Amino acid sequence: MTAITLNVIVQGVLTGLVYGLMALGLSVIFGVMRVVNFAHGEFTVIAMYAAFILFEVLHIDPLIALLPIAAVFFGIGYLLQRTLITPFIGRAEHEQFILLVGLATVIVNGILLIFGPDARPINLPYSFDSYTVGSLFIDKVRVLAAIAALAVAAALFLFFRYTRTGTAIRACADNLTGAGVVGLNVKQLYAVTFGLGLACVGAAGTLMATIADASPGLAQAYTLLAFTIVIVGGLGSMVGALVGGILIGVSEALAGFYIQPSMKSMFSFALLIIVLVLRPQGLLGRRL
Amino acid sequence: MSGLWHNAGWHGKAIALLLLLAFLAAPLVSDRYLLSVLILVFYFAYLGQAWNLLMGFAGQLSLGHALYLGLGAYTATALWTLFGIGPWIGVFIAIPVAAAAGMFVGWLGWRFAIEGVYFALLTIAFAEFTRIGFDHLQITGASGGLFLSVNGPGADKWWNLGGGPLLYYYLSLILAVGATFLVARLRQSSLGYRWLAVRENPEAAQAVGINIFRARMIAMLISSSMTAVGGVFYGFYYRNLFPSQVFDISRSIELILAPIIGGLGTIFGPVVGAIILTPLGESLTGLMEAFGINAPGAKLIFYGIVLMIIISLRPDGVWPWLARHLKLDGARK
Amino acid sequence: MSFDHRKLSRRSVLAGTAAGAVLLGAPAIVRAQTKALKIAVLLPQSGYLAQAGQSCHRGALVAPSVLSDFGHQVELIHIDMESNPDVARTQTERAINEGAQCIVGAFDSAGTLAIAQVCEQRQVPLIVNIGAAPQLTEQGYKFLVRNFPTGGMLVKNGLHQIQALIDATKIAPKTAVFLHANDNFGMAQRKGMDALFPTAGLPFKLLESIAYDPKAQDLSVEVTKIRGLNPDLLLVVTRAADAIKLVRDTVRQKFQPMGIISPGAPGLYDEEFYKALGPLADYHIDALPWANPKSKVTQALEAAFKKQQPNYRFAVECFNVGFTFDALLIAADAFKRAGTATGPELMKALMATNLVDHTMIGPPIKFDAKGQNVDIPSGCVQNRAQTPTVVLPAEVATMTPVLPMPPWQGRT
Amino acid sequence: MTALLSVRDLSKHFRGLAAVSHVSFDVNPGEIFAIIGPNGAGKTTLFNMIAGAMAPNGGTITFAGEHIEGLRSDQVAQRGIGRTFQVVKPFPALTVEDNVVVGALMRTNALGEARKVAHEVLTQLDLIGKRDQLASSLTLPDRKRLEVARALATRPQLLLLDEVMAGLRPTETDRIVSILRDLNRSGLTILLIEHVMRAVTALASRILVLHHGAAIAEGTPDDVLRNPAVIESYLGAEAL
Amino acid sequence: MLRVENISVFYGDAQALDDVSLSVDEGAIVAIVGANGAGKTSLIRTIAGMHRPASGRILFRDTDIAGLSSHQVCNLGVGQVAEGRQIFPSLTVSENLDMGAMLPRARAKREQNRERVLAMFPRLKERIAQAAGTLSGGEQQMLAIGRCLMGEPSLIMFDEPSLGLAPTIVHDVLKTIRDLNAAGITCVLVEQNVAVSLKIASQAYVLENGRVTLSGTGAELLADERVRQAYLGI
Repeated sequence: MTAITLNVIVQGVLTGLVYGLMALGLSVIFGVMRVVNFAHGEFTVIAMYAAFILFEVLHIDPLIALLPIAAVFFGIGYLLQRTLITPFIGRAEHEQFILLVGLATVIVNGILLIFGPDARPINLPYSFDSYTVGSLFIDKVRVLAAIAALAVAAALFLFFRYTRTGTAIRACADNLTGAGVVGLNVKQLYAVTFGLGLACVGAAGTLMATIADASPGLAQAYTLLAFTIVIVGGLGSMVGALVGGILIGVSEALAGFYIQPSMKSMFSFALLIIVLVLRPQGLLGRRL
Repeated sequence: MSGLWHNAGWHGKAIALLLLLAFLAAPLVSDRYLLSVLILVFYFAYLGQAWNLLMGFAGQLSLGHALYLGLGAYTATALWTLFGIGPWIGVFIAIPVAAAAGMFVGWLGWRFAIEGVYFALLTIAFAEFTRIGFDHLQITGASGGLFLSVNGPGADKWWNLGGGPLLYYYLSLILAVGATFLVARLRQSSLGYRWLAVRENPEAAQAVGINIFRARMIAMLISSSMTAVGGVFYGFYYRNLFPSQVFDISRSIELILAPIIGGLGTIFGPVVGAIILTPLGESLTGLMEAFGINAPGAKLIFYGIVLMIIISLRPDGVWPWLARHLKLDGARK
Repeated sequence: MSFDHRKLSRRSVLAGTAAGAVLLGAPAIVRAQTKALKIAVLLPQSGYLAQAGQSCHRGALVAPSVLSDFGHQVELIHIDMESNPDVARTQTERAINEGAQCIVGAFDSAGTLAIAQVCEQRQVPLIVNIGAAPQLTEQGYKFLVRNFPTGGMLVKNGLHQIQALIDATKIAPKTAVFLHANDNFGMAQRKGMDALFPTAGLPFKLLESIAYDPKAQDLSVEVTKIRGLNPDLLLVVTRAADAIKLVRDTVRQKFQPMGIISPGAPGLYDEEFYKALGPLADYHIDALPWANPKSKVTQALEAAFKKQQPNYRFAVECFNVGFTFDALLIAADAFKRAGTATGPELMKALMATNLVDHTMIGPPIKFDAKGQNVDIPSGCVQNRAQTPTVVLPAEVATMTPVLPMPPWQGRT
Repeated sequence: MTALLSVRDLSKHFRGLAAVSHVSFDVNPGEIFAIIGPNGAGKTTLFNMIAGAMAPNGGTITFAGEHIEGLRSDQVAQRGIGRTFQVVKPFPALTVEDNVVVGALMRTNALGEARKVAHEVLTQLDLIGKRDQLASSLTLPDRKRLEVARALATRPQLLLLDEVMAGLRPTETDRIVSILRDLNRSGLTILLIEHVMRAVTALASRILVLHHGAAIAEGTPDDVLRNPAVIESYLGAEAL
Repeated sequence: MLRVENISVFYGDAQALDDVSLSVDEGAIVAIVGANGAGKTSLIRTIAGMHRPASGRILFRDTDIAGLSSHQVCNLGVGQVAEGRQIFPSLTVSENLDMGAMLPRARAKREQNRERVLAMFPRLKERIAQAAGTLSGGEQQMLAIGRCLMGEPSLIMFDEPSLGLAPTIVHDVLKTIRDLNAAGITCVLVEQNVAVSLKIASQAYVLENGRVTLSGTGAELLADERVRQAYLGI
C-alpha cells in the first residue's frame, strides 16, 4: 500500500469518527424511542453556530466549548421531547416525518435569517497545523476532533453501561411494557434519551465546526449522512454508529481517491443499499 | 368512482361539480399569476395521488419518489432533444423506464422484507444514487443540465407540449382530475381492497389469499408510472433539468406533503392538501411583501410552523375533518 | 394568447376562488403609467444559493439611486425566488401582474429558465445578470438577453489571462490540475476547458480534471489526490465554502503549488474566504470579469454602495453587485431609448444596446442575435491584503501580479 | 376414506426449543377435529405451520393430496384452507363488510359478487347489522366472529379456528357452536383449537391433545377427557 | 386495601372493561378468572396505571389512583408480575433486579431487598451476570417476581404466572405466591388455570367480556356449577 493511500485511509477514519458521533445521536434516539429524527443535520448545524459564537465572542476553543454546548443541547433535547415529540411517540412514521421536516425547515431558515448565508469559520490558532508521520500528513484538527469524538462516545457508553439511569433507558428500549410494569418513569427517561441524543449532536456539531464552516446549507447533507451511517452500522447500535462512520469515511475517501471524487457519495449510497438488502439490521445491529 | 359518486350526498355532489366547473372556467376570469399557482396546485395534487397510492393504500413509505419523477422527466426530454421524439410518444417510454426502477426498488425491498423506515431509507438511497449517476451521465449533459429549446422545429406545437399556460393549465387539471378518478376507481376495485388489507394487516391479508408482495409491486408499478408522467410534465413545463434539482430529496419531500396534510389513504386528501399548501406558500410571500418585510427565510419558517401545527392537530389530515364538518359522506374514502 | 384585456384584479379573483386563498392579502398594485421603468429583480435570497443571491440583492438595493444620478428612473420589485424554480415561475407571473415591465435575474440557471418561460409568453424582457450555462441563449428565447459570459467564454478568457499572467510574472509552470465542482456551473466550465485547453497553446500540461461533489462535506481526499499528482498550478472552479476547504487542506497537507488560479468562479474572492483564511487567502488569482475601477459608473456605484451597505466591502462584492447593477442599467438604458415599456419595443431597444459606460471591464455592451453579450473580457484579480485587487490587464490594474505565490509557511 | 389434511411427523423449534415435535394426525373430510392443550403447548405453532405462516423444520403436511408444507400462507389459502387468528387481526380501518369482502375477493375479482358473498356470510354469523361499523369499533366477541366470517368468505374446504370461542358468554358460545355445526353439515371440514371444553365436546368428533409440543392423546372426546394424563396436563394436577 | 369502582376502559373504539368493580382486602389472595380476552390483563394494567379508565375510580388505601401514571402507582406499593413476564431480555439478571428498585420508595432498601430476593431464588444468584433473555421460562418467572419484590410492594398483581410453564414449576410459582402472602403481601392472581387459582384464593371474581359476572369466595366459585361448566368443561 502506498503511503498516499494510507494517508487517505487515515483521513477517512478520522473524519468518519466525527461523523460517527453525529450519527450516534440519531441511533440512540431511534434505538430507544423508535423516533427517526429527520431534523438531525439541522441540530448539528445549530451546534456549529453555537461553537462559532462561543469562539468569536468568548474565544473558547471548540474542544472546550464542547461541554457547555452538549449540556445546553441536552436541555434543548429534554424540553423538545417533553413538549413537541411526546405526542408523536408510537405514531406513524410519516407523521413524525412531517413534524420533524417542519422543524428542520424552521431551523434552517431561522439560521439563514439570523446569521445570513455566509459560511462561518472558526479560525483556531492550529487550524492549519498538521502532524507529519513518515510521509503522511495528518491534520491536527481532525486528530483532536476524532479523539474528542471517541471520548464523548466512550462517556456515553459508560453512562449506558454503568449508571442506573442508563440501564433504565436500555430497559425501555428492550421492553417498553416491562418498563411500565416495574414503574420506570418512561416519559422522563425518553426525555433524557432525546437529551442525550441531542447532546451527542451538540458535541459532534461543535467538533464538526473545527473541520467544516458553519452554514445553513449543510443541514440536509448531514441528515442524510447520519442516516447512511447508522443504517450501515446498525440503527440502534452504539458501536455500530462509530463503525459505520469510519466505514463510510474510509470508503468515501478511497472511492474519491481511486475513482472520482464527485462520485464518492454514490458509494456510500451503494453501501447503504447493499447493507439494507443483505443485513437490514446493519452490520452491528440487532433485528429491530 | 361511481360508487363514490352514489355515496356522496347531494351537497357533496354539488360541491364537487361546482369546484370542477370553477376550475374549468378559471382561465376565463383569472389572471396568469393565479393560473400558474393553480398549475402547481394540480401538479402537486397529481403527484400526491401517485404517492398516496403507494403509501396511503398499500402502506409503504417512499421518500424517494424524486427518482421516478426525474427518470420520467429525463427520459422524455432526452428523447425529444436528442432524437426529436415528441413527448406524447416519449411518455410511453418514460413510464416503463420509471416503472422498471420502481419495480426494482420494490423487489429489492420487499423480497428482502425491508419495511417501514428501512424501506423509506432504501428509496432515498436509490434516488440519491441516481442523482449522482445523472450528474455524470454525459449524454444528458451531466451536472450541466438538459435544456429544451423553445424554437426548434415543432417546439411550439401543442403536440410537442410547447405552448402557453392554457395548455399546461388544462393538462395539469386533466392529470389531477384523471388521477383522482383513477385512484377512486382503483380504491373501489378488488385491487384497492387488497391494498387496504395489506396496509391494515399484512399477515391477515396473506391469510385470505392475498399475495402481499404482488399487491405492493402493483401499487409501486402504478405509483411510479404516474409519477413518471408528472416528471414528463415537469420537464416540458420548465424546459430544463438538472440532476441536483429533479432528483433531490427535497423534491421527494415536497411531493408527499400534500397527501399527508390532506389526508393519507383518502381519495381527496392529496387534492385538498395541494389546495392548502401551494397557495399557503404563495400567500405567505404576498403577506410579507404587503408588510414590506424582506427577510429571506421568514416565509419558510412560517411554512414549517404551519406544517408542524397541522400534523399535530390533524394527524389524519385535513380532508377527513373537513368532510365530517361539511357532512359529506365517504369521509374515510 | 394574451390575457390582458380581460384580467381582473388579483384580489377579486382570489376572493372568488375556493382555492383556500383567504390569506392572500398583498395589496393589488395599481398599474399607473409613470416615467419609471418597473423592474422585478428575482434572486435566490434563501435556499442553497442564498449567499450569492443576497450579494446580488445588495447590488439591486443600491441601484435606483445611482441610476437616478445618471438620469434613469427605475422602480424595483425585489423577489426572493428561494432557489426554487416553482417559486421563480409563479413570482414572475405575479411581478408582471403587478406591473413589472422587465425582469432581472436570477443567478441560477434553473431559476432563470423558469422565468424565461414566463417572459417569453408574456413578452416581457428578461435580462440575465449572472448565469453561465451556454444553453440559456441557445434555446431560442426571444425575450432574453444575457450580459454575462458563458462557461466557454469564461474559460477562454480565463486561459488568455493565465497566459498573460505567465508572461507578466515570467514563471514557467509545466503541469496543472483542474478541479471543479460537479454542478451546472462547474460542468459548464469543465466543458469549456475540455474544448479549449488543447488548442489554447498554454506552456503547461493538464494532468487531470477532477470533479468533486458540491454536496460532499470534505475536500481532503481531493487535495491528497492533487498532492499525489504534484502539479505546478492548480486551476479551480469552486463555490465559496469549498474554496476555503480546498486551501485549508492544501496548507495542512503542505502542498505548495506556484499558484491557485480560477478561470472565473466564485469562491476565491468571497468575504467568507478572507474571514476563514486570513493571510492564507492572499495571492490566489481569479481570472474573471471584474468591475472596472476606472469607470465613472463603477466609481459612482462604489460610493453609493459604501454609503448604503457599510457592512459589506464593494471590492469583494463588485462581481455580483456589478453584474446585477449593469443588468439594471441595461434595462434603464433601453427604456430611455425605446421611450416605452411595452415588451416588444423594449426588447427591440435592448437588442440595439450599445452601452459605453457601465461597471464591468470591457467594451460597450452589445448583444448578438441570440441576446448574448459576446464581448465580456476577464481581468485578473489577485487577493492582496485580503482584498481582491485587479492585476491584469495592465490598463486597469492597480497592482502587478505576484507569482509564484509566497509559501504558506510564515503567513499565519 | 383418504384424509383431507394429513400431518406427519411435524416439528418446529425456536432457538433449540421444541415448540412442536413429531406431531402426526389426519383430518377427514367433513369432520370437526379439535386440538386442545394448555397454553404454550404448541397449538398455535402447529396451526401456523399448517396455514403457511411458518415453515416447519421437519415433517410433511398434505392437503387434498398435495404437499403444502413450506408454501406461503396466501398460497395455502388459495388451496382452500381458511384460518382465524388467536389474537384477532381484523383490518381495523375497514368496515365489517369490507373486511369480509376482502376475503371473498380471493375467489372472484367482481366486487358485486364479493359483496353478495359477504352478505351471506355476515348474515350467517349474525353480523349483518354491524356491517357499516369500522372493525376497530367492534367488541372482542364480534371481532372473533368477524375473523370467522372473513375466513369463510374465502370459501375454504378446511377452516382452521384458533380459539374463536374464547371470551364469549355461554349463550354466544352456543350460537357459534350451532353455526359451526351448520357449516360442517354443509360440507365444511373444521380444525379447531379451543379451550372452551363445552364447545369442544359439543362439536368435535375427534380430539388431539398437545402437551409441550408433543401429542399425548388422540381420540373421541369421551376417551380423551377420561385420560388422566390429559386431565393432569390440561386442568392442572390440583384439579384432581 | 384496593377498591375498584365502576371502571370502564376503551382501546380506541372498542370497550375492554365495562363497569367493573371489585375489592381486595389487606392480606388476601384474590383470584380473577376468565377466558382469554375477557379483560383480565386490561384490568391489571388499568389498576397499574398503564391505561387510563374512561370512567370509574380506583382507590388504593383510600387514594384515587385512576389517572396516575404507572411509576406513580408503583411507587405507592402496587407491584405487578405481568403476563408474559416482561423481563428485559438483553439486560443481565442483576440489572433486571435493579430496574425493580428504581422507585423512590425502594431505593434506600435496594441492597437489603436484593439479598432477600437472591436468597429466595438461588437460581438467580447463579445467573446474576447472565442476560435475562437466556434464562429458562421458569427462571424468567422467578426473575419477574424477584424484580417486582425489589420495589417493596405491599400488593402484587400476578398476571398468568403459570403461563407456558411445566407443571412442576407451576407448583413452585404457586408456592411462592402463598409464601409471599404469608409474609404479608396482598396478592391479586389472574389465572387461566382456574381450578388452581380458585383453590388458593380467599376471594374471587369471574370476568366475562369485560364485566364481572360472578364473585364469591374461591371455594364457592369452585363449587359453582356455572364456573365448572364454562371453564372446566366438567
